[in-house]
Amino acid sequence: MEDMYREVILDHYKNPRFKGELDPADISYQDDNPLCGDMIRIDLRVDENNRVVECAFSGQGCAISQASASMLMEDIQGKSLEEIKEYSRDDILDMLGIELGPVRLKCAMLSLKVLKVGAYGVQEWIEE
Amino acid sequence: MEDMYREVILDHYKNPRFKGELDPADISYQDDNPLCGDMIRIDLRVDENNRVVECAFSGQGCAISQASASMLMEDIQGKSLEEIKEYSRDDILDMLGIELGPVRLKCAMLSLKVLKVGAYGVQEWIEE
Amino acid sequence: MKGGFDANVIRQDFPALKRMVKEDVPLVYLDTTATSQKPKQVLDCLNDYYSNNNANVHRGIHTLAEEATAGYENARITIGEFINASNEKEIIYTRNTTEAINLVANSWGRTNLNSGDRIILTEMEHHSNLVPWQMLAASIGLEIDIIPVDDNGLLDLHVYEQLLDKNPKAVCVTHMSNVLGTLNPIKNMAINAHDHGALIIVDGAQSAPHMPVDVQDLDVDFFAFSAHKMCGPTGVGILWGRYELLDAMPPFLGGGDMIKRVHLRDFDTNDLPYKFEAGTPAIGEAIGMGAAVNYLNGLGMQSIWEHEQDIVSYAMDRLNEVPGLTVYGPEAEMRGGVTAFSLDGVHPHDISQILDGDGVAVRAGHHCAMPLHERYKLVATARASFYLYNTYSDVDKLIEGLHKVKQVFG
Amino acid sequence: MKGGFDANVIRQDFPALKRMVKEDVPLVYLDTTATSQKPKQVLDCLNDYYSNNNANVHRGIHTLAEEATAGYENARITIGEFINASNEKEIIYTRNTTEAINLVANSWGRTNLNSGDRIILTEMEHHSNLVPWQMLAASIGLEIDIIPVDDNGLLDLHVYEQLLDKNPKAVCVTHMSNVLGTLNPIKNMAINAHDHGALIIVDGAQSAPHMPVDVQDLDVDFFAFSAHKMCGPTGVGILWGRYELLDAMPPFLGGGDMIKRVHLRDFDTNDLPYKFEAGTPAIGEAIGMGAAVNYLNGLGMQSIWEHEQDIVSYAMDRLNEVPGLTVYGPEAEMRGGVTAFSLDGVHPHDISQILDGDGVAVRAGHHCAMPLHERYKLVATARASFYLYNTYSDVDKLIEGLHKVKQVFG
Ligand SMILES: Cc1ncc(COP(=O)(O)O)c(C=O)c1O
Ligand SMILES: Cc1ncc(COP(=O)(O)O)c(C=O)c1O
Repeated sequence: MEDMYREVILDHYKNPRFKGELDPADISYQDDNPLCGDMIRIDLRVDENNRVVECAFSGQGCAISQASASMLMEDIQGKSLEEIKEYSRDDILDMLGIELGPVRLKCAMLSLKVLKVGAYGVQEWIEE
Repeated sequence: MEDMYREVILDHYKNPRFKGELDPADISYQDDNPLCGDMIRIDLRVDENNRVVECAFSGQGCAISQASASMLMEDIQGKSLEEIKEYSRDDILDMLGIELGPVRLKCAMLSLKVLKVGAYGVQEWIEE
Repeated sequence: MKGGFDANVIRQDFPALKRMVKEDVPLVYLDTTATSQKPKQVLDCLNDYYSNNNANVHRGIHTLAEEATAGYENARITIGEFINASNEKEIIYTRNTTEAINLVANSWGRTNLNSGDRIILTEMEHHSNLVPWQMLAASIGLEIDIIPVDDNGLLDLHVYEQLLDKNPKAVCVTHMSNVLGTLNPIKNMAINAHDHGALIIVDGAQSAPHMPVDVQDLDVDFFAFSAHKMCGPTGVGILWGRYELLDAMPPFLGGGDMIKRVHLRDFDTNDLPYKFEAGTPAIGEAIGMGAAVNYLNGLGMQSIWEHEQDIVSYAMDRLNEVPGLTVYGPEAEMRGGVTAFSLDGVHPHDISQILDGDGVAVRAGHHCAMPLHERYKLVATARASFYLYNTYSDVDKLIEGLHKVKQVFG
Repeated sequence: MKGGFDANVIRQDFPALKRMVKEDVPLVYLDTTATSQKPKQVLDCLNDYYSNNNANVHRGIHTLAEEATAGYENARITIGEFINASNEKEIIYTRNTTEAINLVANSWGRTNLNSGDRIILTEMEHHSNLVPWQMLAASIGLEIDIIPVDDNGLLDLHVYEQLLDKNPKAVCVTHMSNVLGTLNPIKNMAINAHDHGALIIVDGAQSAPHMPVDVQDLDVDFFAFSAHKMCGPTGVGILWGRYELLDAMPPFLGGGDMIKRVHLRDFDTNDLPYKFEAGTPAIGEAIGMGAAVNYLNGLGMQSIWEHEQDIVSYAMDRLNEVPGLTVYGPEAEMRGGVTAFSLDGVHPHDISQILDGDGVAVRAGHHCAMPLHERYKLVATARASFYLYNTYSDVDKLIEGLHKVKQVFG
């Protein structure tokens, strides 16, 4: 299981990209996983074409939840909200490059959940 | 298990002794076993020394419950209520001459329960 | 034997059916309606779980915890598919049918019913589908209407229509009677109930083990059943309910797992299905129930049903040959594999006891259906019931035994 | 190793402890507080019951029904003696500790508590001893007072005295914390509660498996525990209560077995203990729990306790050597075999995950004690817990693993 802590994941955890808050932001949302206390907030600024021009995340939690948020921020640069809608569980797992059991999957998916619910409302989020 | 239906038990079941009711009676009590619907009523007449001078039982139910009532009536002839108080589970089992599992034991004990509760009130009956 | 279904082969899976009741007297098990025997596939699953994957579910991330959680949740999916639930979140693990019905009465009932509201029960219900409603009725003041049983052992649907006109809120009815064997026309009863704005709550304890059940096709609102009557372990049962109904209901029991957050003086409720599963569930038993469903699926529920139909019609023919014997309930075509009967001049206890001497296990008593026995002016019946492992030969031994009973009491 | 007690020999009874988590990585099971592993004696008992004596209880008179009933009732006697109940009728089978507490809250609580009445809980309770009371409080309007946890992880008994002066009706408290390991002074707390006219309801989920318990000596009113935490199967637990209290309480769930008579619109309640056991109980699991108690008795509860004391003090010494690690709760002498801890800069999930890579199973999260974690301003801890099968070597592997965690996150 230590390969779960690949260099790249630990690097994102220890040196998160896009960490912080945007104020004002066009879209802001936060949620947590009460089971383990992981918390993620995401702020977005979008242009007239609904493309992400700036983004930031804040929060706390395990390496998986925080690294996946940092990686996700990196990935959505310049993407449209339409494109964000298409992000799936597998995209996150591909970014992380690991397999996860059901409990850790929730950690990994928290940032995507916050992003999608923030952008589209809760009905967009179907837990897989 | 067929030895449970010894001749003497079947005989008491088919030809019950002291079957009927006494009206008036000094002591009358009835109870049933809701699980199987066995029902026994016992009527007693006692003399000034609290000795049974007449007794009768009525009711319905399985061979074990009815035969044990019939045998019990036969046995208490002329006994004092004090003596009746001493009757135990083993006395009934001795009369029947068989071993019984927990459910059938309730059938066998119903008449003794009715007799004792009738004579002494419910606190006298401790289910064994 | 129909198709590839061979009860004599199937029997080999059941260790209990190989046991001797006493020397040289093998067991003839005719008491499945009370509880079924278990195939070695289910026992091996239980043993394997407890020997290898045992851990508490949902909260752990170590290997065993993940394996236990996966086993527990996969069983939920298996069971959901078994009754064609549209979503496995509609599958709530309970202890048994009884607890499932109590859950509905307490959670749905206390939220949706008010003093003066009416509910419909039937004269053939098991105590488990009577007492929870009686307790609720006494507590909040409901009127209870009863669908009577007619002389053929069927529900009087004419009276049902009349009772529906009184605008009841719920109809609580068994899918199959555990005494008469009657298979009730649930699909039509559900249409009628819904036409009158009532929910229909079905006790499936005797149907789910014996026939294909499709809760969507039946169009019912709640459906309850028990693992132990369908080759599974004791200690686990299922409440299925429509998602929207379950989702709107308050929790029943409080504790671990049914919460999202807990503070000292209040809490947030968890999502379905966990909302209704407080505390450590019957993990091994739920996984064992999944194995039981897989076992039944392997044989095919339709084949099981046809086999039981075959056995019960043979049994009724042979029972009717016994002088002085009365079988209660409808013709074989309208019933499952249950036959309750009485024999003139012999109490059911004595029947059961004498049969037991020859290894034939039948039940005697009111079978948790006292009101139904009252309706027939009986205090007890003897009941022989059949399942996938029973054969004509089992029936023959029952009949032989009954002749012996008559001899003893002749 | 104290006396004849040798955990290395005892381990051989537990099939799960022989398993490899992955190739060449044996399991180091440190999650007994969530659920214990099961010895083969218990698994054999389950398998034997289901293979030979399986039948529904109480109502049948055929051989299997009598055997199953005897097994089920003998287990009740065994369990009653285990906690020194004065009467086995005080032993009520439930699904788990959680259901036992819900039973008390609903049956005793709704009958004896009124709007405005006070009850006392503590800051270290498991959700199972919080949420049922919160639900009851919200439903009938109770005031909840809380005994805080002091900086040593002990209940603040000074505050307890003050809260008792407000005339509460009940004190609901855990015998042992499942996070801090704190062993609460129940006997003294019971005396105080009774002096103030309050009942005391004890969550024994973490004490009954680990130490001798004598409910008469403790002089408590209700005591709840779960089989799965004490070498038994899932799906069964116990509510013990004083006879007079239980006898005066109304039934909780309705259905088969808890009745004497049922009519269409009302019923008569059965006697103890059946009054509280509606429907087919977890028969096999109750019998398995009896086997678990026999197993524990064979080792001796005092010896088990001493062994755990030994392991937990060794564990605390070694944990305290790890830089940046904080163990929560009191000194080893005042706790059972539970150690919850945090490690600077590493989330408990990551601790547990990395340990799992070396086969070391610990739990991470709030352990169903969110308010307690809030009190320590934590969202989660990692928790290693010990039982009769754990050894110094298990502790050593935990410590090795923690050093690896530090390396990965260094
Ligand atoms: C202190 C304490 N109370 C109650 C419980 C709940 O036990 P169960 O989940 O078996 O109902 C637990 C176990 O998780 C516990 O540790
Ligand atoms: C029709 C019916 N309903 C309900 C039950 C109760 O099932 P359980 O005892 O498993 O709760 C039974 C079984 O006894 C039954 O036959």
